[in-house]
Amino acid sequence: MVAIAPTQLVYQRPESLSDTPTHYCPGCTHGVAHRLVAEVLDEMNVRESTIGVAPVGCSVFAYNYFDCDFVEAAHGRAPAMATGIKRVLPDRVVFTYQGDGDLASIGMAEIVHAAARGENITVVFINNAIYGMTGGQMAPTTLPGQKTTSSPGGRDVEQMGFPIRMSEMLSSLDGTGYVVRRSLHDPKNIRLAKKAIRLAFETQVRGLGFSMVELLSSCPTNWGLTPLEALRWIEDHMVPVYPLQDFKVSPAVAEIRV
Amino acid sequence: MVAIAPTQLVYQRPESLSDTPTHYCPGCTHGVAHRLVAEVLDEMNVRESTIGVAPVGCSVFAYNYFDCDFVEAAHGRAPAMATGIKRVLPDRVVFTYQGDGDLASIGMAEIVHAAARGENITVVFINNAIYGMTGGQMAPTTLPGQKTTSSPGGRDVEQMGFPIRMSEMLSSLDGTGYVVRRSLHDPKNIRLAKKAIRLAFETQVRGLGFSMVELLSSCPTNWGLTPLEALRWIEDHMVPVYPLQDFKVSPAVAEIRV
Amino acid sequence: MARELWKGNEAMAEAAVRAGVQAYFGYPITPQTEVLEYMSKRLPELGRTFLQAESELAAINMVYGAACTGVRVMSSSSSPGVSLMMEGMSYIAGTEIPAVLIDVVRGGPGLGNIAPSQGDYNQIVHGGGHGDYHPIVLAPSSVQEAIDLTVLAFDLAEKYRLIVIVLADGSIGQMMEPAELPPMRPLRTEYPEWSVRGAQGRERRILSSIYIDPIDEEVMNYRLMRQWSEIEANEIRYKQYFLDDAEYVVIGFGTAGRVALSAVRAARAEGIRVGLFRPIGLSPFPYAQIEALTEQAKAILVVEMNAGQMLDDVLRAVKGRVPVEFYGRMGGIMPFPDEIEAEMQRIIQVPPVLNGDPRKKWLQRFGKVIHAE
Amino acid sequence: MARELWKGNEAMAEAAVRAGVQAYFGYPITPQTEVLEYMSKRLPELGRTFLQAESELAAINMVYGAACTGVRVMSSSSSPGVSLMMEGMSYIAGTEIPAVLIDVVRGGPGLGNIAPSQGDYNQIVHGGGHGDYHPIVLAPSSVQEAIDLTVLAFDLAEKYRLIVIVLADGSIGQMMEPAELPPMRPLRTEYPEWSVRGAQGRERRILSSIYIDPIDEEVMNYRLMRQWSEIEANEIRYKQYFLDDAEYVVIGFGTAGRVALSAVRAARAEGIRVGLFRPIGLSPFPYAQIEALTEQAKAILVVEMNAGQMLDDVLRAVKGRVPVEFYGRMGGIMPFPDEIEAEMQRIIQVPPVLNGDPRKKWLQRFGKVIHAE
Amino acid sequence: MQNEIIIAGFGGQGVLFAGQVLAYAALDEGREVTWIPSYGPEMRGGTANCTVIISDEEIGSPLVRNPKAAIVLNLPSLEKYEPMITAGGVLVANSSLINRCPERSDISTVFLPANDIAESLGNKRLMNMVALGALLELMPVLSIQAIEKALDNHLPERHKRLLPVNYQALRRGAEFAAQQAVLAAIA
Amino acid sequence: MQNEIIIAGFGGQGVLFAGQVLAYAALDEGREVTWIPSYGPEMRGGTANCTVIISDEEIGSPLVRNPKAAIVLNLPSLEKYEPMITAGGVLVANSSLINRCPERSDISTVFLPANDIAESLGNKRLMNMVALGALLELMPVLSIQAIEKALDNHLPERHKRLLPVNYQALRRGAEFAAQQAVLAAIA
Amino acid sequence: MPVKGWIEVNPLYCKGCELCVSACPQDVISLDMEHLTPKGYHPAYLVMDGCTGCGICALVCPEAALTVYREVPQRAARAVV
Amino acid sequence: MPVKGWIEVNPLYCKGCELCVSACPQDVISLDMEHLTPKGYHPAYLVMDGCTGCGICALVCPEAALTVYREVPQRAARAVV
Ligand SMILES: Cc1ncc(C[n+]2csc(CCOP(=O)(O)OP(=O)(O)O)c2C)c(N)n1
Ligand SMILES: Cc1ncc(C[n+]2csc(CCOP(=O)(O)OP(=O)(O)O)c2C)c(N)n1
Ligand code: SF4
Ligand code: SF4
Ligand code: SF4
Ligand code: SF4
Repeated sequence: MVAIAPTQLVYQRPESLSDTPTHYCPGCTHGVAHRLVAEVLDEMNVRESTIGVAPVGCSVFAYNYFDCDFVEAAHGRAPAMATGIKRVLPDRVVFTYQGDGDLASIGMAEIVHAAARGENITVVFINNAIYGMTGGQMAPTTLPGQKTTSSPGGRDVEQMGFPIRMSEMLSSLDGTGYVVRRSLHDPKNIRLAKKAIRLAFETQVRGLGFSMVELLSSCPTNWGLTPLEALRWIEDHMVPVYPLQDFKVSPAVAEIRV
Repeated sequence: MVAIAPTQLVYQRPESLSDTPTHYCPGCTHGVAHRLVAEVLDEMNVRESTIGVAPVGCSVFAYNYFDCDFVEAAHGRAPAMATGIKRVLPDRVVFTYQGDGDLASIGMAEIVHAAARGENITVVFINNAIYGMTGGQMAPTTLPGQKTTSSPGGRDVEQMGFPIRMSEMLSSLDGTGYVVRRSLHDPKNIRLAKKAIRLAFETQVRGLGFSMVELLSSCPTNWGLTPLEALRWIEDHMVPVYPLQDFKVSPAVAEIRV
Repeated sequence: MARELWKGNEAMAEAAVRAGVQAYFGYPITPQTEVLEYMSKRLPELGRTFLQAESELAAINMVYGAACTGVRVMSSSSSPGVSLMMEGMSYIAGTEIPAVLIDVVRGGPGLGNIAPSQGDYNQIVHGGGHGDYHPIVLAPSSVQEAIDLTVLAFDLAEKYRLIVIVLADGSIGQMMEPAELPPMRPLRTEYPEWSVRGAQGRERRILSSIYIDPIDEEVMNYRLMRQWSEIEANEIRYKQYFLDDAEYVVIGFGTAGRVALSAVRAARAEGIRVGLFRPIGLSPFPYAQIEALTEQAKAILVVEMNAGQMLDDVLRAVKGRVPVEFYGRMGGIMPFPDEIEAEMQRIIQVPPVLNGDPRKKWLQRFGKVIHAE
Repeated sequence: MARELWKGNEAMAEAAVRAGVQAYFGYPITPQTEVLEYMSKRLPELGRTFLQAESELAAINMVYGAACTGVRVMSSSSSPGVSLMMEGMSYIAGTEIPAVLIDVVRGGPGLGNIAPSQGDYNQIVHGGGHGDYHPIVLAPSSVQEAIDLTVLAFDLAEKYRLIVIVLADGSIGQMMEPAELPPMRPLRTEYPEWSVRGAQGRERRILSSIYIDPIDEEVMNYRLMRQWSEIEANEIRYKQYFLDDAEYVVIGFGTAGRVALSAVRAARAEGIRVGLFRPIGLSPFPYAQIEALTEQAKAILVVEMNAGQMLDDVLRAVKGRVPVEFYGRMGGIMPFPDEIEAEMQRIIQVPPVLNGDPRKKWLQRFGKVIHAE
Repeated sequence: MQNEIIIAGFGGQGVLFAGQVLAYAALDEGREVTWIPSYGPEMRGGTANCTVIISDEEIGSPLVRNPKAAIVLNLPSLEKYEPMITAGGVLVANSSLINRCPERSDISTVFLPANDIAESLGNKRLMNMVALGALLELMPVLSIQAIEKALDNHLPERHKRLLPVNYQALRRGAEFAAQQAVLAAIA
Repeated sequence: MQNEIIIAGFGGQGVLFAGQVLAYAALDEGREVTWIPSYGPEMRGGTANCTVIISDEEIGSPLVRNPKAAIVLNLPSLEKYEPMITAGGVLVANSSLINRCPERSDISTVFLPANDIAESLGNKRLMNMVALGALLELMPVLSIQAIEKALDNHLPERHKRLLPVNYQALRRGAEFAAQQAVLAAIA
Repeated sequence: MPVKGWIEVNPLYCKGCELCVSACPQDVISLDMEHLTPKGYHPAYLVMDGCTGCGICALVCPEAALTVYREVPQRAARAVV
Repeated sequence: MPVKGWIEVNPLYCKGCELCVSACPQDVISLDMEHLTPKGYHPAYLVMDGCTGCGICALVCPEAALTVYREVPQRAARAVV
């Protein structure tokens, strides 16, 4: 008889993902963000006590892809809805998953106040510099000069305003415990993004205040690029405008070891 | 016949104030803020080209007290309304006058986006740490521990959130040209406040972007203090939490000489 | 419990507490603010959730979130604030979860003023956000009724998984009257099978108002409409005064209804055979009951604190069978009983005709009343 | 100008441009986004104002501000976005200034879906924010009509100083049809005597919706109501098809109306004497015209892409004189002509009775149509 | 049998509280009662008023155009409400702040220096109780005792020590009204 | 006289554009026409379709349950629309992506390898024009020339250079359909 | 010898808040308990000589109720004339 | 001698976006032009030997379509067993 070399499982689809295939365009890094969140829920073993809040945006169907309880918020109001849930169920893990139109445009008041209140929720903020679901209009995060279907001549900052750096802005609020920006454009950054997501959820379970991870993400479809080109575009054009940094790590959070 | 010593007019009521007496409580520094704005409109000789936007709050009737064109906005939406006006009349001077509930609570999205867009408007922001008109409920700017009719036990920051420092937060946005905080609690600070208001309007007429002057102001009625005590309270309790500083003076604005 | 003197707003707040409200989210606005202020003191005492939201828009979405967990939750506001809740209300309806809202109506449109009004009837009863759904709407005319209907609101909201709105007005909110509160109900410890509280040892649950395939949306809409037919059958509420032998019928809800009661009493004292029909439930609306009144009534007088919003629903019920006349005060003015009595006298002296639009006729007369011309 | 193939949304946008719209403020939402996208390209070319607002809430308040300066200004959105505009609309009404809004309705309630629907009828025609006021509402059924009504909307808004809403649906917005655009009108150079543009050598002007004293608010409300009576007299719009000898009448607006037209033609081809009444103005509503139809009609069939919202207004007009039946599709589904024709056949075979609620009867039948039970 | 009383004056003169005391007393006596205030910002500086209706049956309108009685603590209130009172009704006017006499002869009137009497009791905030006492003398819808009981039951703890002087105020008002009535009779 | 055509396939197969070309041609010919697409996110990845109605009088419903003709470029579309076509109608199916034959015998059918023909022309995106050509052969609601004129008038400038090959595609489709018809006749 | 100044208080606006009273460096302003303004407040007034016309009262007045004058010292006067 | 590894691609999820293809350090993944997934995409697959089971493909895969295995070197193996 022949000796069979024992094998080891290096990676498999996380349990916290349901087995529904996503509707995202091929190569869209929304999927990577989903996967990382699911891996963290697995590692922290909180899937059964987690409630997710989906936004209105391409990730509107996020609730189909995670294997935990989920609600679907009105456009921009996810932080308010999450607040309502967390206030009556303080021992549950509550997170919102929001795009840049949802969080930084129509939902500005709700995210700022959730942060200022130090709501003990975690926000996964997908910054893809565009409105994906509605077909590529300008977002508050659209880069200067970037052409979109509602800034056909390119974003003229004098007329259409300047990109809003949400992480920088929110980190000025006392209620925030952990606010950082990461990117999903290559393996190294994906690893860092996952660490950050883990820390954000740890911040919440320890009751250390509002936590948010802003993720630079791709929209190949509306950027008119291939998935690979889109990753390059993040690196070449978005990272310079949206530096990958820790903007707020409260002392208590800094002590967390995972 | 006797020689009469010639006399000199040291101060008189500014022309840009109408002759309607205000409805403000005795000693409320809303009135001082009104007066300073009116003096600046006089000095810059822009009364006839100025359009004011009144908020919903104790200053809801501001339009009665200024002798210039005025509109009355929905609660918190003054910056949006001002944007609508300024965009079609770019050569007019457009300012909003807003309280802390109006600007920092319900109107958060509109003020942040007006600032991010670099809307060429001037915002006079009255921070009195409370909702005056509705009878003294908690504002986003209410101090930690401060008792209000909706935080009867004092503001518990863990439950009700932390004071929001609007000037600090907005100054992180690229669209802002001039963002400072001043106070109305004594002659020296009133003089500094007026200088700031002047500079804010100068910023606008030069098209240098969004300008805002945050003014620490009294609410003797809802603080339950005499007008004089209320001024002390600003100095002793508000100034430490809301430092009187320049948070954003764009290079171009820094060069303005008046 | 003994009768005590209660201010309407505080009475409704305490009634909600007794009914087991677990969380309140709201924003100050006159003439409703006492509800929020009362809750800010009372709920923390009881270890329940009070939060002053950054706006009505946030408040209704916080209510939406909390309601998804299966607890009893509410907000309260007044006209402009309620307008900001329309999207959220539509989402709650589309998600088929229970919630309670108190609207203490003030004069409008726009910022208007803070005086008592019934100008939100259309927005609350007929409008109320986009899409096909109906909220249940209850209109108290006294502090006691405000208490009873607030408690009922929570029960109905839960029974039918929809929004129930208590439509009061500034005078109900600000008035003090003797009233009795129900005993304190225990908070629920078991939660509905749809509630989202974490998938502990069970399949995950999703609460959403999306039905991206119109086929599914239509089935959902159909479900809502079937349920609404059931509600129309079971949840009609009204009160009748002196109607047995009435030849003339006054119809008014809430404060307008109780003011009309004084007028009807005065007219009865003069031997006029007039009665009062006061709808308590505005949605569903007592169409059948009003239609039935057309068999005894020579004429119907509708009285409202608006420009005739419920009037249209009364006209639908009356089907042109008897003359309908209208008398309203607008913009925050409460009618005095003598105004309504005068209208009755007028109707008796000059019997009204069937044709013509009651609102237009009223406007003709009304110009003089307010010296607008 | 020659006929060209236009997509409804872009046609309405260009029509607004031709009508002299000076500024557009809006926010993306399917199925309306092409209006915004078109404006983002077109208006800057012309040196006019386009701004993508941070939300519909901001957009309507930007419109409010711009409207105060006396220029022609508009926004556009779809159901959930329109719900967020309710407070702003009430303020605009309370300030008595002109503004135009296009609502390209989608399936609801809540997030629902993006398919064509008429589910906003109640919110737009009857609801529409707090307080006593009415917007003028125009409902196109083709791209050409969408163009014509958009232009008309600006003229009416200005004439009466109120909000005019063009109530379209997803299919009107997305469909392409040949249509002709009006010539470009010059932008206005003179501004109304109420407009706020700086008190240059004149008394200051104030635009506000506050009337803190109910007496004043009532006078203002009265003014609005008097004006509305005038509008009810002057601004009734509808189109009639094959009605001269019709024994059966179908009533439907917008897309439902044009689908009904196909059904009516088919029925006529089979010799059935049926006609179509298509309201174009939904507010004010053609009550008198519909009441008049009861003299010739054996029965009326109301067809909508909702659960029977206009139906209630038809019932008010019909006053129970002839049987009314209802057929609706909900949640974003467009009926096919054959469904409506089948309903007509049914009505002819089994003449409907007067009593009973048409909506309930429909629900009974409809359950089978969608296999919901 | 229904009695309507309007109490009006400057904000801060305690008109709302005086009305509430009446309402509490009526409640304790098992009567039907409504109390409805003017509310909102116009109270700031401006005038305040409340309407109290006491009845034996369910009360309809909480407002009436023509009340049976009115307590007016300042001039604007006198001018607004004197003409409204039903014939045979009662008017209590505060001569301390009103520099002209009431005019109507078809109602019984007390014109008393409420502030001065209150100050003589060492606390001018008691003027509302003085006026209330005077009203009840002319319109015994409730007994002074009932009002005292109401005060006892409903005055916030921190003010309980003021009970005796509140009683005094009521009685002084009543006495003054009684005397004036006598004088009126003699004259 | 009204003709309804449904064109359906994967997003990206150019079904919406093919419909628009038909509509433009109808417009240029002075006919009444409506073009209505399926719209929204479901287009992402999923299938797209549009309905074109060409008529001589004002068009009522822009949608019909039973169209006179259908062009189906993938299997799901075949399954959805084949049963819908009115008897005597026309079906054009893309055999390049559909691995089963159409079943109905009461309609005239063309089963043509649109992708392959297009690729043979050097550009597989032309498959929609190939199919359109085939349709018009069996249902001459508009002439090929009219379509060519429409392409000429409405193809965006940057694509004008592709006009000739588009014409070719139309004709190749038409020819294929003609042959198949002949074969069918013989068989 | 200090400049001589004086103030006028407009009773239409003054609400007797006393902010000018406490702000006045010369301590020469106080409320007039003898009179009531149309709005029912005791207005501020100059109780005694000593006003230098520094204008600080006007600076703190929330109602813009104050007008401040100053006698021009002779030298300056010429300049003025 | 490098560790030996391999991947499984779940055709239910793979959308042929090629991100794994370009991320693979060993360059051993490519799209399978012979097959279509149920959703109509060409799925990724292992074209040749050389996969070390590093898992980078799985790290970049937006669809979590990949499972990665590795043969345990004998020493380690004992540890595992
Ligand atoms: C009130 C409201 N306004 C607008 C919309 C339309 N809408 C849906 S998603 C979206 C923006 C999505 O962009 P983003 O948040 O950046 O997410 P992405 O799609 O890019 O992931 C908009 C405007 C809506 N559904 N509701
Ligand atoms: C939509 C809406 N919500 C609430 C209100 C009630 N309201 C009026 S003013 C106000 C707050 C005023 O406080 P602030 O802005 O701080 O101004 P202040 O009165 O203190 O000067 C509120 C909540 C309203 N008018 N409209
Ligand atoms: S549109 Fe953009 S953001 Fe949306 S799924 Fe496609 S690639 Fe992702
Ligand atoms: S309530 Fe406060 S803020 Fe308002 S006027 Fe009075 S003192 Fe000023
Ligand atoms: S500061 Fe002005 S308002 Fe106050 S007392 Fe002096 S003058 Fe009067
Ligand atoms: S990255 Fe994932 S989805 Fe993309 S090709 Fe590789 S396995 Fe398929």
